Amino acid sequence: MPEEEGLKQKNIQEMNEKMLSSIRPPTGKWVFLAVVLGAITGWAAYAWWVQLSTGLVVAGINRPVMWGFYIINFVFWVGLSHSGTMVSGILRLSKANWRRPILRAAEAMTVFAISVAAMFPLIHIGRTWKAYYLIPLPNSMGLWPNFRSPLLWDLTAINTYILGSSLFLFLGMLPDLAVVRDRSVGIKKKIYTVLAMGWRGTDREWSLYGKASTIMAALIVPVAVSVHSIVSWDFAMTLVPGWHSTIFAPYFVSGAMFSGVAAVITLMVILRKAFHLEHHLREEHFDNMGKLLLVISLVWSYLYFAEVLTIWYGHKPIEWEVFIFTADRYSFLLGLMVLGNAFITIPALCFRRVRRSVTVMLFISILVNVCMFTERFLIIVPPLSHRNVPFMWGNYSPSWVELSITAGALAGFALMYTMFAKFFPIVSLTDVREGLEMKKKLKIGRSTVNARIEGE
Amino acid sequence: MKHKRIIIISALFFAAASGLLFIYSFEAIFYFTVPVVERSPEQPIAFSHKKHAGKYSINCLYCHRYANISKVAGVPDMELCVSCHRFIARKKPGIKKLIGYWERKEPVPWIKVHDLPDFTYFPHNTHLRAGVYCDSCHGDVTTMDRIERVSRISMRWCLDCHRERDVSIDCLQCHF
Amino acid sequence: MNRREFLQLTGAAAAGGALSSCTINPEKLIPLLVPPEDGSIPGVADYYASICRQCPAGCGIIVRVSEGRANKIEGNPLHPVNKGKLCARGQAALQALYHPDRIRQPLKRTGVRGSGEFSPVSWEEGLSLLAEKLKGMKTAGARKGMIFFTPELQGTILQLVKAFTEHFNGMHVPYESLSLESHRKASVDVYGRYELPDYDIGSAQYIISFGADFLETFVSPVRYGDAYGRMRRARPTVRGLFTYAGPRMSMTAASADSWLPVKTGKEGILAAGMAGVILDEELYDGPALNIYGLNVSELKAAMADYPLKRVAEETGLTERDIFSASRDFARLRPSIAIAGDTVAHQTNGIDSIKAVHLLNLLTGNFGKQGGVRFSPKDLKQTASSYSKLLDTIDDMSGGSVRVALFHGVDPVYALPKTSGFEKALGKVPFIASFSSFQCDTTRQADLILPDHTDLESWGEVIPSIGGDIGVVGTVQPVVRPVHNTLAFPDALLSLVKTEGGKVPGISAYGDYPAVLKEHIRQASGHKPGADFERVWTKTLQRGGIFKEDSKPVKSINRSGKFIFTVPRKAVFSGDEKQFPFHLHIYPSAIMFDGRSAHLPWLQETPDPMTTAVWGTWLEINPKTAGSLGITHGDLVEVESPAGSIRVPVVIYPAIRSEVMAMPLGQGHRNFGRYAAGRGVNPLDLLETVVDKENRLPALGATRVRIKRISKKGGLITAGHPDGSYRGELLEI
Amino acid sequence: MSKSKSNYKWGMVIDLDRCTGCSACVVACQAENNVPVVGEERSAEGRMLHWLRIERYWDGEYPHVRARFIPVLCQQCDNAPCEPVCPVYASYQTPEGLNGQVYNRCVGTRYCANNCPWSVRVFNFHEPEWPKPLNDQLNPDVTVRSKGVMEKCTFCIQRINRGKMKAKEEGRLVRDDEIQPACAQTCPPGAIIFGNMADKGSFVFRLSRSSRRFRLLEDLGTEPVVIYLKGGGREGA
Repeated sequence: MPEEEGLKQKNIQEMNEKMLSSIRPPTGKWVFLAVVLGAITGWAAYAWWVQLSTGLVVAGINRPVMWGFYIINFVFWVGLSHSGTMVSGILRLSKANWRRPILRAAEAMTVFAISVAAMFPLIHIGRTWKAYYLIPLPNSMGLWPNFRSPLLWDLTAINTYILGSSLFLFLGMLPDLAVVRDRSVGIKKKIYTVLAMGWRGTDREWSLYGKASTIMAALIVPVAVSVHSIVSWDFAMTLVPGWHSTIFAPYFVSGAMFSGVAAVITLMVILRKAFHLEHHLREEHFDNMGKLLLVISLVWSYLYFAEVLTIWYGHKPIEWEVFIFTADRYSFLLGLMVLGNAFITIPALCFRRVRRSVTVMLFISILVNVCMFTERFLIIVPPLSHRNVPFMWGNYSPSWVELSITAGALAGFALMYTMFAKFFPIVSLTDVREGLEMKKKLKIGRSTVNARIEGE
Repeated sequence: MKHKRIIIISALFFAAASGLLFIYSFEAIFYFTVPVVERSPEQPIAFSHKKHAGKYSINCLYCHRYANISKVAGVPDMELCVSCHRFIARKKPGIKKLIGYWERKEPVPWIKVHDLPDFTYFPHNTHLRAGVYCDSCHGDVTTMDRIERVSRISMRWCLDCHRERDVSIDCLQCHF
Repeated sequence: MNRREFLQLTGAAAAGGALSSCTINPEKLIPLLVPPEDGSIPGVADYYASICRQCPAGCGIIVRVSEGRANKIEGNPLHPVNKGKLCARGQAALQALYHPDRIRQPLKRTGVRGSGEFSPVSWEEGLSLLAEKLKGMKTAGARKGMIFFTPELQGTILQLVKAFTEHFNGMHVPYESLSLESHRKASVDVYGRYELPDYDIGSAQYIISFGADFLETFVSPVRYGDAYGRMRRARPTVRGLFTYAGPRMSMTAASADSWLPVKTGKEGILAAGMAGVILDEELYDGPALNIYGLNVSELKAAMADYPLKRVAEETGLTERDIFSASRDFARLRPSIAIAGDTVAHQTNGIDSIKAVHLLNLLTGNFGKQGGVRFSPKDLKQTASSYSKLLDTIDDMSGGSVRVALFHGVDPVYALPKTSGFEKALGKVPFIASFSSFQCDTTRQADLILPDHTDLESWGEVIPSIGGDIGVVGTVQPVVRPVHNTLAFPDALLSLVKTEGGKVPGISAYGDYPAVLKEHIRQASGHKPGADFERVWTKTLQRGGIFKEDSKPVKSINRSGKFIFTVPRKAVFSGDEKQFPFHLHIYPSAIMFDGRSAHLPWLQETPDPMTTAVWGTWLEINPKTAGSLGITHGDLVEVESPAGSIRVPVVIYPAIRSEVMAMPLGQGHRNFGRYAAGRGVNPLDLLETVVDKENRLPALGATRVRIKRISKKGGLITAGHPDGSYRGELLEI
Repeated sequence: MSKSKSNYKWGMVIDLDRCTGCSACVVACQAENNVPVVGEERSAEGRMLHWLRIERYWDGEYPHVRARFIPVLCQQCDNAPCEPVCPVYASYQTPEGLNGQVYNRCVGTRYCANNCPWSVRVFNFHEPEWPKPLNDQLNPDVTVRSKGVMEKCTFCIQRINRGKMKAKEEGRLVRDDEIQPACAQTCPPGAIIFGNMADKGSFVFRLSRSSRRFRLLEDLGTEPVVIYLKGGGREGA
């Protein structure tokens, strides 16, 4: 028995070592990656500065297309932020054990994606330096913001989501931070000591931790749903033909989950490769995620079909005009979206072999997010281009500033992620080990049973 | 039990701190970019309202002659100053300076104390007619040697007065 | 003229507050030195009446002035021509005053001609330089040593210019690029009157316009616009009807109830055909014809070769359309037939205009309410003559002209390239311009003596129509001169004075404002004195002398008989086989003939029909465009026998398939930052004279062919090209 | 923002039978309201700032083609879609029935512009420019808008305020025809009529009862106060 115990200790040590491999001192490669990403982000910051100093004239927006790439990006990143909620929240609640290795990565993604998303309204508005007008603060003007505006709901929802998801991430990381604290020295130790908040790993702490995690998971899911519903209401509450639709809230939520889950799959592939987690992220994990993606893809396709069907059947002249315009001017993008989100993804994911192939899953997951970006473009730009007054119809194409900032958002996100992975345990030690413990066989009488009866 | 409390308190503290930081970063930008005009700047000529309006009881409208007929109160023209000071107190250094300006045909570059943003329409005549007299906003200038801003000219300050007197607080009344 | 000289800015009310006023530094309060002499109050706007000089219509304006700056031009409600209304061009005149590229002081050429290299000189130097050049003129004794180009002038300025040219032994050449010469000539033949007929559109019940764009550019658009509104809706029971005949649907035509797309150059035949129908159907006003000295049988005989069928064939219209238009015209009286620029600018223009006027005579609409009217007395004005202008060009290239002076005209721009004006000008040893802007002609000048703009100067304007003799509009300066410029008449007076000469009847009064005042005194019939001073102030306040009680002319006093003939065939430059399309050049509704192209407001005002801004375009019928493989916005090359230009295409559904239209107004090589190098000038495609017999300008007598060049024409339209066909989505 | 019932309810009638499309109103508006000129490049990008535009629609095919003009400006809806969406109350309903736009409050979300079915709201994509001395022309009664701010037709609020102030001084209500926005003042054929809809005797009110009346995009239910009168056609009485 002592031998076994020793072996176990050694295994755990090894495992900890492996799991925390990401926070070893930075290598040249890592520095190079960070510099490249930083440069792109810096370029985007310069582009933003150009926009701030000369005005939105440097962006492609015009009359009538007053919203463009910034709002597309905003919706896209809010959508991506559903990854963490989906994996940790929903899967935790549904007790899917295979979630464990990717949990932390997904939660971090949520925080960073929503932070990136929150930047876009600031970039988007004409007078960024007056953005504080939106915040309900007592001020020298004696004025409050307008609570009837969906944008204010948006502001509230996004802030709640940022706060909630950060807490969620932090809470889940506590035990791991304690592990890191115990393993580090010097100034680092001090910082991790503060961050770990005196976690000692007593039974009581674990029990509270478990309860808190479940409560947070249960709380974050409705917040996530509300966030994306509210984002959709930014559009649906208007009179713009093609936006004014009751289906928008569920449609956006499904779209957000769709891109969120796809992003998690992409992330799984990257993490698996980067941190050699082949042992923990196995084919069955991809299989499961594939099934999830399939279901959401079906839901999304159904909602899109319902939306288009209504427009076609109702045939209200201006709404039909918007659809025809979309299909005509943006036929390539529309085709791409429908193929990528439905006609390729759905049949492909029906096959077990596809779901279990890491390469194909990577391809599909990236395709889905490209198509979801396209979808947001098609939702926002064509209806604005062809609004009620035909004389004022117009066109939109992004400028270098908008493209730079879009690229910068992606790079900035990746940079934040890279930094995070360097300083925090990117694989949740706690959850993985909990999962391992649960998998152990216990001898009860003559029979051997699982430590905990749960589906994987 | 203790740890639980610590966790909760710390979490709340972090949340509150980050939220406030977010909010006050904007407020800070606002604070540092608003026009900062000195409340009582030194003028090119040490003109004393205390002497003119106080000691000699010259009516405000004698110099600020447009206040009751125009949106601007009007700075007195140089001729008006000189018309008296050609004879009065000629020896004083301030008056010498004034005469100097006059002889060079140069206007005195007074420094504005009460400065409203350009997007605010404030008609002096309407306020005078409604019985809001000079001292309501400019304070008791008869006691001021150097003119000083006594009221905080902010929108809420305007609104408070408008509400009190039950006049329109429609935005387009002043901003258009 | 020191009325507002003391007006200085009050810092307390700087014009146009900026929204982003993040000034850390305290603002200054700059007091006035002395109070404004005219009693104007800072912060309270003053209004000054004056006259718009953007086109010859002569509308009355009121200029709002705050703190010594003019900031809005409005119509003068007292002025009988425009009754308080004003068009886009008139309002934009304000930008000429404050234009950033105005000539700010006298300039002397330093580089080669046309290089635009000038150096500033003082007024004394500038004037003495010109005086020196003019000195020789008088002694030389040779005629036409000096030529003075101006627009059509009136009143005291005309007197002054005439006296000036006579004094220096020169010749005065008035020139309007949209010449009304043909109209005047036809008017003399038909009515025996040299001035332009005025149409009482407001009281008419039926109007037919033959290419007269009276709502946009023709003669007095604001007056007619006001009348049009009354014609449609001011009467409780009658809604006046309006038909337009012309190859292109102009903005005016768009307001018509029906449009007759008559072939180019056949408008006169249409009018004659309508007259024929009226004669055949006996719908004419017999007694009136007797008074006018017309004989029905003679008229019928003149129409013998033109039965309705032939008229329909030639004009490209259906017999039914012509018939119903004729019947409506004769029955819905009072009715008016108006001939416009499209008709006048054909080689058979005069004939066609006469044919149109015949319609007015047939229905007895002369001198009536709701008909054709004339002012009671001839106006003192010189009209331009194209033929005289062409002779001048010959003189110039012949080398006999030694000094050329320009004021208010830009013939280098406004004459066809083939006229050789620019080349001839090159042979003139000394060129001086009084222009406020570096227009294409002024760019060639050796000396520029910039005039005040209209809002800074004194003057008088007798409106081109609606001008019952009582109407004399007074132009007064509404602001102090913005730059170091000198009033043109004062410059002339001082030149004469330098010579030691005297202008009869003018020099006695000193400067020009005094001359004007004296002239107004005479026109008002007052004796000098305090009484007149009051009248003078009142006249300035009202913007002129308006006597509306004068009665219109009722009788025709032509010397000979009006012999009607069906208009002859129009002649075109270019062979029909080689050049299959007609080029239809029209004055732009926004830019007019190009004199307003330097004003940014107008450049950015969408053309009403095409919604195009900041450029020129070519209008093509969709079917023609389809057959040529041309789409909206394509760049095409338009080629005529005289030259070729490249221009973007606008698909225009309301134009005959064999006609292509282009607006005047753009294509200035200079003329300030907003106009220079923008668009093309369609005049480059024209021959100077198409028909050797009548030597009249003919904007519409050129044939062209076109070739597609590329997709990128650089066309900018305010309206979406597809959207503007989708009115049904709006349910208007 | 007070709920008190006002004596004024500003309204406009545009008679399409009189409108000739001459664009005098377009320039009048630009001159009165300090609307900047954006230049060729910006115009090509669709960033013109006209508060009032003349829309021209082609109808039919040659030779039976018609061109219809319709001046479109802010419809000052009673139930305006631009108002509730503004997060900072820069766009709001005044007691006199105008859709106010407070420039100094606007942060430039451009939400109102998206939600305006008439696309009459314009956005300052860049700082307006008036090369000197063109800036001397600016109307001192109207704020110059900086970059990043929405703007739109105000029915010439500066004239309305001036007129009301004058009437108040004289202790009466504003007379019919006393206040005229720049477009109505200049319109040569008199197609634009402005006035007080709350005064049942006003010209604008009587005209608005015409059988030819219609409102642009009326089916959206936003209750515009700009009322058009149908025009054209021999039959169109």
